Amino acid sequence: MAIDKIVPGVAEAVAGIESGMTIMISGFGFAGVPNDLIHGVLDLGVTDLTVISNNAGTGTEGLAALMGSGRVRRIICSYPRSKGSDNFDARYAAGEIELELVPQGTLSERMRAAAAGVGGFYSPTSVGTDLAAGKEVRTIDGRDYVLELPLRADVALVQAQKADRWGNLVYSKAARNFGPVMAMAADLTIVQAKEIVPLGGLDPEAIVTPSVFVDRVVHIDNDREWDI
Amino acid sequence: MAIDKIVPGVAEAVAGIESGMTIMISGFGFAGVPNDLIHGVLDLGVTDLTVISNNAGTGTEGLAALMGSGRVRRIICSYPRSKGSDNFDARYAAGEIELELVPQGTLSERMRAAAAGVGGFYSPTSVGTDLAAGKEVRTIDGRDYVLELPLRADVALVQAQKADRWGNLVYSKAARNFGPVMAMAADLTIVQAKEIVPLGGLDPEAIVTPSVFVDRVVHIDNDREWDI
Amino acid sequence: MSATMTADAFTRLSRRQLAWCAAQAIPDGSYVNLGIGVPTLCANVMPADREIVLHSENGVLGFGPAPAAGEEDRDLINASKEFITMKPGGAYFVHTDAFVMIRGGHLDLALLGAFEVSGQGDLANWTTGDRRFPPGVGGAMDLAVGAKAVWVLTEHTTKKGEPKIVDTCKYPLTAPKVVRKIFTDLAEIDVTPSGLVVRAMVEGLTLPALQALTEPKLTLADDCRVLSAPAA
Amino acid sequence: MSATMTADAFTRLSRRQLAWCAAQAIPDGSYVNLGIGVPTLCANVMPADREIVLHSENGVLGFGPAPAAGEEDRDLINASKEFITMKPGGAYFVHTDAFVMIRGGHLDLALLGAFEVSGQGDLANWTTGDRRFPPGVGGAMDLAVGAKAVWVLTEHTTKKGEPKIVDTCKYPLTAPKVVRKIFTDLAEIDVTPSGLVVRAMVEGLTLPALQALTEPKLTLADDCRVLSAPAA
Repeated sequence: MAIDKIVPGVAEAVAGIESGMTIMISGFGFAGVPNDLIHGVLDLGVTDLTVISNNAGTGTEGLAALMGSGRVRRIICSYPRSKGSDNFDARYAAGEIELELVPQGTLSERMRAAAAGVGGFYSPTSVGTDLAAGKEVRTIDGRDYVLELPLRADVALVQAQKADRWGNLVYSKAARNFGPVMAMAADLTIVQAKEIVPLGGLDPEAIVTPSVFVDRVVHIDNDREWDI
Repeated sequence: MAIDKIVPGVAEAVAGIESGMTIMISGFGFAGVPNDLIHGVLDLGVTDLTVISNNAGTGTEGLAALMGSGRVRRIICSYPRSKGSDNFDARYAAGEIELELVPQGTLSERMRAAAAGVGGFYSPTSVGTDLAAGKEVRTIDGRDYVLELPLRADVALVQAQKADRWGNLVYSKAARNFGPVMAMAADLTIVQAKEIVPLGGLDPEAIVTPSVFVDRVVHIDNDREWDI
Repeated sequence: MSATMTADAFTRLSRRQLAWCAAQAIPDGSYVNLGIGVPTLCANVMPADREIVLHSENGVLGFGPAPAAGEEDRDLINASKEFITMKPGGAYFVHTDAFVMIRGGHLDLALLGAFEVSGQGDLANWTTGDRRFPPGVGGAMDLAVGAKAVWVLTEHTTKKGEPKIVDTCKYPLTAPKVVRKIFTDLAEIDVTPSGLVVRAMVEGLTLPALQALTEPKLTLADDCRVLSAPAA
Repeated sequence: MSATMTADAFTRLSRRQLAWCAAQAIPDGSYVNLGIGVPTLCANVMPADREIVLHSENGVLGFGPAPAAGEEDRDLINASKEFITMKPGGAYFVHTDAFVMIRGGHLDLALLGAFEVSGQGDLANWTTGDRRFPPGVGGAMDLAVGAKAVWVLTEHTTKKGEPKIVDTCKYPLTAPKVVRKIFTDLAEIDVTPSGLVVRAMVEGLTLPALQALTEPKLTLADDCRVLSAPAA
């Protein structure tokens, strides 16, 4: 029997996502955001979500729609505020959303730790700042570090350029960003890919996310211009 | 002025390597070993070296020649003994070489920690075994881990398939192995590449080692069959 | 009762047959690491009607059997440094990522060799402690703690006929309590919370005869099968 | 003495001119991260006779200036989410590797914006502490501790005319003691163990006038230059 991770539509892709879950969402600014999957999650009606993403969305759709929906209890990110992040800004000002601000490198390194089975790591970033408050500080070889813990998720929503039926992925330019590390760090990795290629259609030297990290792939080839 | 990391020959590539240095050498078994650079180091006559490599060499040339030379004080590796590792085996039996045996995943993860500025990390590997002797054990989220420290080197010798003048690299199949992580973890990264391509000749989506990690590249296109 | 006394009543599997038996037990769609030794032989005897994705710690996923003579590529080898081939859908990656897959719990199964396995699933396969020979741990400790399940593939006894399945490992451990299943040249044995359960034995072998070659107490599964494989 | 008193004697650089001055000071062959704000403008005004490799924390190395109108690619942006182009020799990689480069000390230089810089090189650029606005740290803390050198590019004073170069930062720190050089719309200033040294000032500006806009004591370099840039 053949391995086939391709599902027919967004509904099948996001099936099983439940209220209370922690969801990683790929993207940096407007590049690489899995907008169709995000709206699939909104359509599910689940609430009390924790979202892990670099930004908090701009405009009215995608991540911003999720932030404005009242379904997100908490966001873990490095840079929530941008021109157009009104949905998040309003929820934050009203005290309706919890923010865990994490330095950007720490954010992806914590994801990688979860992906790699690492129990924690000592980071030089944020030492001596408010973001190190309450964290263990340790001097190693003459330099101070803070202890950072793994950041995992129940689900990762990832946008990719091409995928095959095993779930091998390649990305497009700077839209790669957090996709590969989020794909590794979640229990269930769901991908929207602009193109599906036959098995063997991706160069094995150039595959960025090997299939072992991917659970479901949905083909989304529309070129809708999202308000993000 | 143009960035040009390409040097004319092996002698220029290994210039400046000194006695007492720690040297990473890429390769797994006979795949991806920078044999020409190793012999360049032998020709330098430097001694008291610490070598970090997955294996300890087989046959009479390359890593095995280095092991047999008496110039290596210490080797840090995961799997020194193989069919044909006579040079190492003899030095080891005679107590003439110090061995630090490191689990293979810990070996590359420690290199990556050095490359990433991580001060240390908690690993699940080797807990409850002799290889964890003397190491800090810590329980995080109900699981036991040992503290592992970064592994850096003064020099990395790396074999690659293609390079450009900035030092961008791609590899060939399983000859990739430790090359990319060693290239990141050493102060001076020296590469022998089978092919030099013009700048822009490598697909930016498929570059494995971005140029920032590479210091020198030498073109070695001979197809000599090494006794390794 | 000694090994010699029962030697005529049954035939041990060859290494290739042992690998075949283990390979047939791997669920369809699994991601599986093949360790050094007997496990790497499995790549040559995988069931044709399943897609099983093979992983090697030197940075290869989705590899196939050994190449035909003359088709070897020196850049394409497995963890045992044997030549392999690549299947469509396979990928190459840096060694570090190979171990993200291993330690991070992304592989369904690791097949490993063993010097000794205990009745509790303790594994010893990296050193005999003999100072005359360098030890070699390779990826064994990472695989033992990182894969979702660990099966051991090994001869049932040492060359001297002594049990390799023991009450307590006398060699230094690779990892405690990790082995779930043992394939030997005589039997398929599950390591369960209530002890070792024999799921299959080679034709002609009896439980007492197998027990004589095994230290921990064995229990016969109700549906114990005959362990057999095509002639190599 | 106030900012207003000296306002007629000199002309402040535009943001683009400020970026130009900093860009001309980058050594040939450097690997340089351009932070959010004024620093990202540098990509458009790099010296044509040098090869300088630009890094962006979203996984891009070797990028070039903004594209011509109509040539924008929504998958190709910098840390400020502005459109960029790619140069031959550039590479894309996962975000994690972008930060291996940053934290691991592989970048020669990071150009960062600032709310405040202290005379000791303390940097504050991630939050004003005002609870009405969400803070945003981005990659600033990683860059501040990871790059081999940090230069700050900022207006010399706030919109209200208050010094941004201060004795002690009142905003929460991004990192202590990391800034080596400050480019403002008025001057180029080195942060040295013996204090702030003015390397260049805009035409018509005097040290007393600059000091009036700066909290820590300034010293004039013996070879202090005129800071000037082509009209934007």
